[in-house]
Amino acid sequence: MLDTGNTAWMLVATAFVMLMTPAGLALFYGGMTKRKNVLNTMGMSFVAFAIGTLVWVIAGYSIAFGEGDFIGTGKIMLNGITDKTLSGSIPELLFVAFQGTFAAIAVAIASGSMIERVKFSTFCIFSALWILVVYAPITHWAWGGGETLNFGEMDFAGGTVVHINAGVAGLVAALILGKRAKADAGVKPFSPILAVLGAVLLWFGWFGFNAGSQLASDGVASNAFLITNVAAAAGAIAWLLAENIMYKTPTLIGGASGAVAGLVAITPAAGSAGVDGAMIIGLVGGFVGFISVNKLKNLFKVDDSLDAFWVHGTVGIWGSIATAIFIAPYLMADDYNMGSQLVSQIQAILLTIVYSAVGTAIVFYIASFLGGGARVSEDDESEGLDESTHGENAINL
Amino acid sequence: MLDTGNTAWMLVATAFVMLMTPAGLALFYGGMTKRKNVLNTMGMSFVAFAIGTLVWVIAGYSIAFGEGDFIGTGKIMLNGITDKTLSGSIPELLFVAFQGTFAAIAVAIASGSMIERVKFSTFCIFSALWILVVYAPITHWAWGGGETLNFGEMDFAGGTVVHINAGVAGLVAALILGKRAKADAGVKPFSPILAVLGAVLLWFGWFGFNAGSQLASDGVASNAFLITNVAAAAGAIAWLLAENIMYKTPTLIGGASGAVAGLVAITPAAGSAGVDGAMIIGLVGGFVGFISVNKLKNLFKVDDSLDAFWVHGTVGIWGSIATAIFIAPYLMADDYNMGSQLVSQIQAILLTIVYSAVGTAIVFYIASFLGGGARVSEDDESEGLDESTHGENAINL
Amino acid sequence: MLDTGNTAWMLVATAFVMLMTPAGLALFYGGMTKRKNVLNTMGMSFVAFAIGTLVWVIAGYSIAFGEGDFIGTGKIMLNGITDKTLSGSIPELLFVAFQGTFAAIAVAIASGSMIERVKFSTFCIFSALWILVVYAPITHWAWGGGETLNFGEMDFAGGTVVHINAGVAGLVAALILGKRAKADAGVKPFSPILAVLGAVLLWFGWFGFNAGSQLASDGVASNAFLITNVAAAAGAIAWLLAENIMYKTPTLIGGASGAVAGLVAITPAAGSAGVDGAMIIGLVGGFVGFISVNKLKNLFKVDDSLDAFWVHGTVGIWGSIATAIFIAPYLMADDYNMGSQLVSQIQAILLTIVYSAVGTAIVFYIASFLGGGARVSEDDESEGLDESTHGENAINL
Amino acid sequence: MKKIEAIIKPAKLEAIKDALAEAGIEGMTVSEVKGYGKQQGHQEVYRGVSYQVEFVPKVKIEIVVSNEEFLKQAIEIIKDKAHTDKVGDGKIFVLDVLKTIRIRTGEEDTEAL
Amino acid sequence: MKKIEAIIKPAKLEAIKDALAEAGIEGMTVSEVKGYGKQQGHQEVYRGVSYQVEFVPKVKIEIVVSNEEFLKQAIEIIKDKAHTDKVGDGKIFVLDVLKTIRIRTGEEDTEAL
Amino acid sequence: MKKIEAIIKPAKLEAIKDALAEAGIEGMTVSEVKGYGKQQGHQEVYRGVSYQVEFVPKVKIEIVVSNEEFLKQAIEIIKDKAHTDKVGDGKIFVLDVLKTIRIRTGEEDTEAL
Ligand SMILES: Nc1ncnc2c1ncn2[C@@H]1O[C@H](COP(=O)(O)OP(=O)(O)O)[C@@H](O)[C@H]1O
Ligand SMILES: Nc1ncnc2c1ncn2[C@@H]1O[C@H](COP(=O)(O)OP(=O)(O)O)[C@@H](O)[C@H]1O
Ligand SMILES: Nc1ncnc2c1ncn2[C@@H]1O[C@H](COP(=O)(O)OP(=O)(O)O)[C@@H](O)[C@H]1O
Repeated sequence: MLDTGNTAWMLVATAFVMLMTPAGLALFYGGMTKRKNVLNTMGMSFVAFAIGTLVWVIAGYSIAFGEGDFIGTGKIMLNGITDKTLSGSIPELLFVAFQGTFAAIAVAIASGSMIERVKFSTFCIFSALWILVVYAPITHWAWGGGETLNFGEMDFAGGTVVHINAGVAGLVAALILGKRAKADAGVKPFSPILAVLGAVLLWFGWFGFNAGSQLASDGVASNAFLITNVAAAAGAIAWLLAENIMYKTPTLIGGASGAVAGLVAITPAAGSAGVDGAMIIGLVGGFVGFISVNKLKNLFKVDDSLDAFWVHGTVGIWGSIATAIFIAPYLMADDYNMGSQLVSQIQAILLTIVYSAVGTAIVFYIASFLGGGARVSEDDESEGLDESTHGENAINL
Repeated sequence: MLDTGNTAWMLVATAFVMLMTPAGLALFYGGMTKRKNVLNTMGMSFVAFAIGTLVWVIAGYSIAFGEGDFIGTGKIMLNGITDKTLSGSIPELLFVAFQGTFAAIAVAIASGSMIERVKFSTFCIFSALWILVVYAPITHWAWGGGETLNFGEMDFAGGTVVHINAGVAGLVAALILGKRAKADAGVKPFSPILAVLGAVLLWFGWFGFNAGSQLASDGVASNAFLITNVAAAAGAIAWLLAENIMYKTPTLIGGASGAVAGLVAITPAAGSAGVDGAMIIGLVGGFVGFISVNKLKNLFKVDDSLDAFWVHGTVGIWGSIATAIFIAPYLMADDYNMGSQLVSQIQAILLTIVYSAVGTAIVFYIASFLGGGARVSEDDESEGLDESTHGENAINL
Repeated sequence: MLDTGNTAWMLVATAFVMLMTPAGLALFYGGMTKRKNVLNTMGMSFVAFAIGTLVWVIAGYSIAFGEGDFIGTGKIMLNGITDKTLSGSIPELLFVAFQGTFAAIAVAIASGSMIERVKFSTFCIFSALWILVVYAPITHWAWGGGETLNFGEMDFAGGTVVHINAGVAGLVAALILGKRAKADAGVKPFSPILAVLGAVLLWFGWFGFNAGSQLASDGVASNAFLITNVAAAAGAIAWLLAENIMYKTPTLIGGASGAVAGLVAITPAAGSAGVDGAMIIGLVGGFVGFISVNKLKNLFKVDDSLDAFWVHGTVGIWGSIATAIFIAPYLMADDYNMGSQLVSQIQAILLTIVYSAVGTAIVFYIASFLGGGARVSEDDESEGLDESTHGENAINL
Repeated sequence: MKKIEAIIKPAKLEAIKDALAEAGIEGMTVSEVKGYGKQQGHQEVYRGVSYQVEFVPKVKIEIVVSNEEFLKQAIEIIKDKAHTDKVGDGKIFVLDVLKTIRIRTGEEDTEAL
Repeated sequence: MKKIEAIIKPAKLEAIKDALAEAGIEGMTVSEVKGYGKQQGHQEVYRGVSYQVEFVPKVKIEIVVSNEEFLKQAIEIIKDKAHTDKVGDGKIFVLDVLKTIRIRTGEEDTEAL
Repeated sequence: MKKIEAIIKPAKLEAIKDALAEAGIEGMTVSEVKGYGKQQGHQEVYRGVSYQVEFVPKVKIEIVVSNEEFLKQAIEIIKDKAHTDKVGDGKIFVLDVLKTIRIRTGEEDTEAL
């Protein structure tokens, strides 16, 4: 039976998650980009949301949540769903909308690895294909009724499905794309103001992401809400402390990145951890993110421009493993076995990494072909994509 | 009986719609203005919300939702309403707040036609009068119990009441005001960043606007939520594609404008269309907006600075007509007759256009008289209204 | 019994209040700061929220809402609370999260008095200590079960607990810190755009703050929502009018400050005033704020940089007194006695002022000692804290 | 060759540019500067504290001309168009230029202008 | 001593700076300017209204050199690196400098450079 | 008439302006520039990538004076106030000015200053 309270919460949670992509991520990424590429970077998040929304209702939802083992079918264009169809205690149409915002943000996260050089048209095509070919199947296995490829992993709100998946996709795309012309020259980020505001909107929206994944306004959702907040705070503090120790300058972009890292880390555990677990998950999450971005990254030669992999990927892996370790007593199943759960988590992580890597590569090549190339011309890159692709200027003083 | 779930949703929906005016519209308009008029433009949305809020509880609500055929009466200063009075399953005080945000955004939309020249004091007076004289009566006829001037039109969330009405008001005010000194010289918009952020906040708030208009958290609200999102996405894509074809540069301001156009188009249909209808309504909506702004507008000599009419007016008309055409089977009345419904829609559109045009003209002349003129001096206009009216500067580097 | 509607509303209300600190206040304060200190100012609100969140769940909540007369105990690390524990009709974990956002914003408000010179590390330590030593006890007396120091005052959403408290704390800290090097030279605020956006996000979040304090989605919450909106609007109009009369330039920062003043004023009265009372409380609140900032302040020699005391303190006092005077008939107890209530209000105000002043002074000295000094060096102050503390630049053009 | 450096009120730039272009002087370089001079800036009040804004936004126009004829013409046009009779109208300075090169073609001096 | 004022396309700044540094010319001052000239700006369309953007973003480089040798070298480098053959490449102006002082040390003229 | 062009550290502007005003030199034009020189900028780390910021923010002051007396005084003041003894204090250049006109009145040369 429809519950108006649960439905009220899910209407809002969906709106919150929506805000994360064309506002939260757009500003977070846009603020960290070079001035001449701010709009293009924001535009990718914006258009990822628009395209994702359409692709999702057309076919993505059917693949992810239709009937079937390896792939779902039967709900193309939401076939058969009316305003009276329920998913648990909320309308299925609302569940469709909620899940659609997850698909959109996943591809938008990956855009962070490709900025300042990828062709806008190619990225648009990539977004549509990636959701259908990579995101929807992985979702189907984790949440949508797939059996063979479901390993019993705990992934409450998308640590594996969204974050590891998107991080890997970004890395692979960046690898295929190649480096930016002056990748090693460093960047003055356009404006930490925008980056912080974006991160805060992500934090805000993440309440919908994590507590919304309970699909009800109850005690578990409240627990998820609280520990999401705690982990974000812990992640921010950890990153700031690490910066302070290593560089003597705690930065705002660092604090913002740390909060995002804490949020990524807690995502799979949002339905099971307690406040003490969340604190550890968040602190370590912030620290893993910091080390990934400041040290690990430099061991590789991939120009993952805004570190989609080095935040969402590595921290996502930490979060997924930590989920099996830090469980609140009051949320732990009586027959819980940490050892076997850890195996499940690792199986799901590996499946996601492999499938996402292969799928993304294929999809990216197809998109490049259809979009007339992967990269903009050297001249356009040096002029900046705001002017060369959009004919616009971030700010006209 | 009060339903806590519905009330929870409506509290939030009201807050969402509130955000649309002093944040969403303020940034959307402010970002598209010349640098020297950014604050004045934002200030008009801000003050429209403040004044609208006060005027609404003092007398607007009584005119719109009081008893009476042509005009409502009896609820001046919310006379007789207590915390226990209900409107359906939610407190009437909440319904008052919700509807008040609609009045405020309507006049703020119209401000977009007048920017860069209208006197701030005159606009303030105009806002108050317009809500009482133009907005409240039209609302009364459509939603408030007026009988003679209600044609049985379908206007779920204000396609006619808010958007066509505001678009026409803007056009008429612009006509009376006259052109800006350098209207044809083109403008460098201050910052597409702000315009996009504003549009995204509008999109976000529109979930409250459209799904909130159901006044309950149920299946119809969920349907409204989903199709609002779909139409916005479709509008954005349509505008970007049109720009790409016509100018080779898909712009961020274009994407933002397209989303707004899609949202305007779906507004009256949010309670009745399905996801396929929403896609068509949104796509065509984006396209109608694009053509209006890029072609139709130039056939007229009115300096509708930010195209309030060319987005809210023309697209609003499309949306209102489309509402009668695209109805989800599961939401269609058994005895639905498209022909007669189309006639109702057109009657309501015409009534709104005529009443709004005449009422706005009268009110605008009165406001100009009381405010000491319609326009700022030529010098002030050329110096910019931020400095000359407010003594402030959008950004001090 | 858990009510899903109430829980839905409180999940959202908590998210709303969260947004107020690292987004609303960060932008409001950041936009009014000198360009070279924007990020540091924003950073203080950001980090206050992160630290506040952690400190709250570790010990703050226990002190504020544990058992005990002068101080609460027994809930360190939320000891004993599970997802099934309720606070009225909502999960206690949600109540913890909701109240935690109040603690964080209180110390963030006080940061406004210290900007452009306080050491970042010192402020971080101060935040943690202040919440434990000053904020949590005051909360315990007002809301948490303290008896001896509860005078029966009406403080629905924190007029005394949050605003007077934070205002006094800011003033005392500013006094100890001393003036900025060029305090009298005036400042060009970095960007009124940010200040307005911040104020609007505060306004938006304040719906959660005030209507959320009912802990239910009912008629009283709806009343609180509506009158919060009315008082904010009235405060904005009052400040703009006063500016217009005194300086001939109604500014956006004035409008924004007026809205905040209106919101501060209505906070303690949100559960009891009617729409007419709210209008008076808001108008006078805006006017008191204006006079405090533009006249009273100059009688003192304390460099309260962003007027935390002159808005939250003085207007908070007005609001607290007004709460006893303007009560809606439908919310007034049958045996209500205004005289004795006024005495209660004044007792609570005085207790808060004295305790906050003394506690803040002690805590600030300790924090300065631990943080290695209260102020940054003169050179760092003149270079700007963005560069000297964070190595970042607000905007790289 | 001579170089004109004119400090003017920002609002006058467009009129000057148009008038110069009409007179056949079609090259110039413009930058935003802040001026300090007899025009004493203005008093501002911000949050109850009043203070003096001493630097006034100005625009600097640089024009290199090849002969006295153009020099005189350009000066006349600037004097005419930038003039408002109010303090702060600005100044015109004339400097000597030893050499001019057009990067695109390598042309020098008069041909380069 | 001579002063070079070169107006160039912004994208060329880095290449010029690197080449000059290599040649031992290690001091310069750079500012953002807007240029008006043969390069006619471009047509833009904004919300259906098309208009001419007449001022083009340019960068101005100022270099003071102590002798003819450096002057020639610097000019050659700028000509070489700023060159794209498209209209709007910019101009080089040379002016005379009477005196140079290094503030830090009080050194004058050649030693100050 | 001579023109002083001084490149200084931004933080020193106010002290210089005040001291000049005291000495009766009340006209100047100021602009924001970026300097490249012995002061090698600084190393920055951003998201784990370290890089060299080579251009340092500076302020350029332009002052035209009518006689040697003022010239000397102005130079002394700038040297005195802009001095920190650390690399990057900046430079003072002196150029010749052929003519000065006050736009408001049409006055020329010495009277125009
Ligand atoms: N001696 C000077 N050297 C350089 N620039 C000057 C000088 N005197 C004035 N200026 C510039 O000219 C502008 C106008 O000068 P000002 O004295 O205010 O008015 P007016 O030119 O009408 O007497 C100043 O803002 C400044 O930019
Ligand atoms: N006479 C001039 N005085 C000062 N600056 C000039 C002059 N002519 C051109 N410039 C500058 O040089 C730039 C390039 O000149 P332009 O005529 O567009 O192209 P080109 O140098 O290729 O002929 C202009 O944008 C302007 O900044
Ligand atoms: N040859 C030059 N031509 C023009 N500007 C110069 C020159 N040399 C230095 N400058 C300017 O002077 C500033 C300071 O010079 P720098 O060499 O860094 O330190 P210092 O003057 O203490 O030796 C530079 O940032 C630059 O703006």
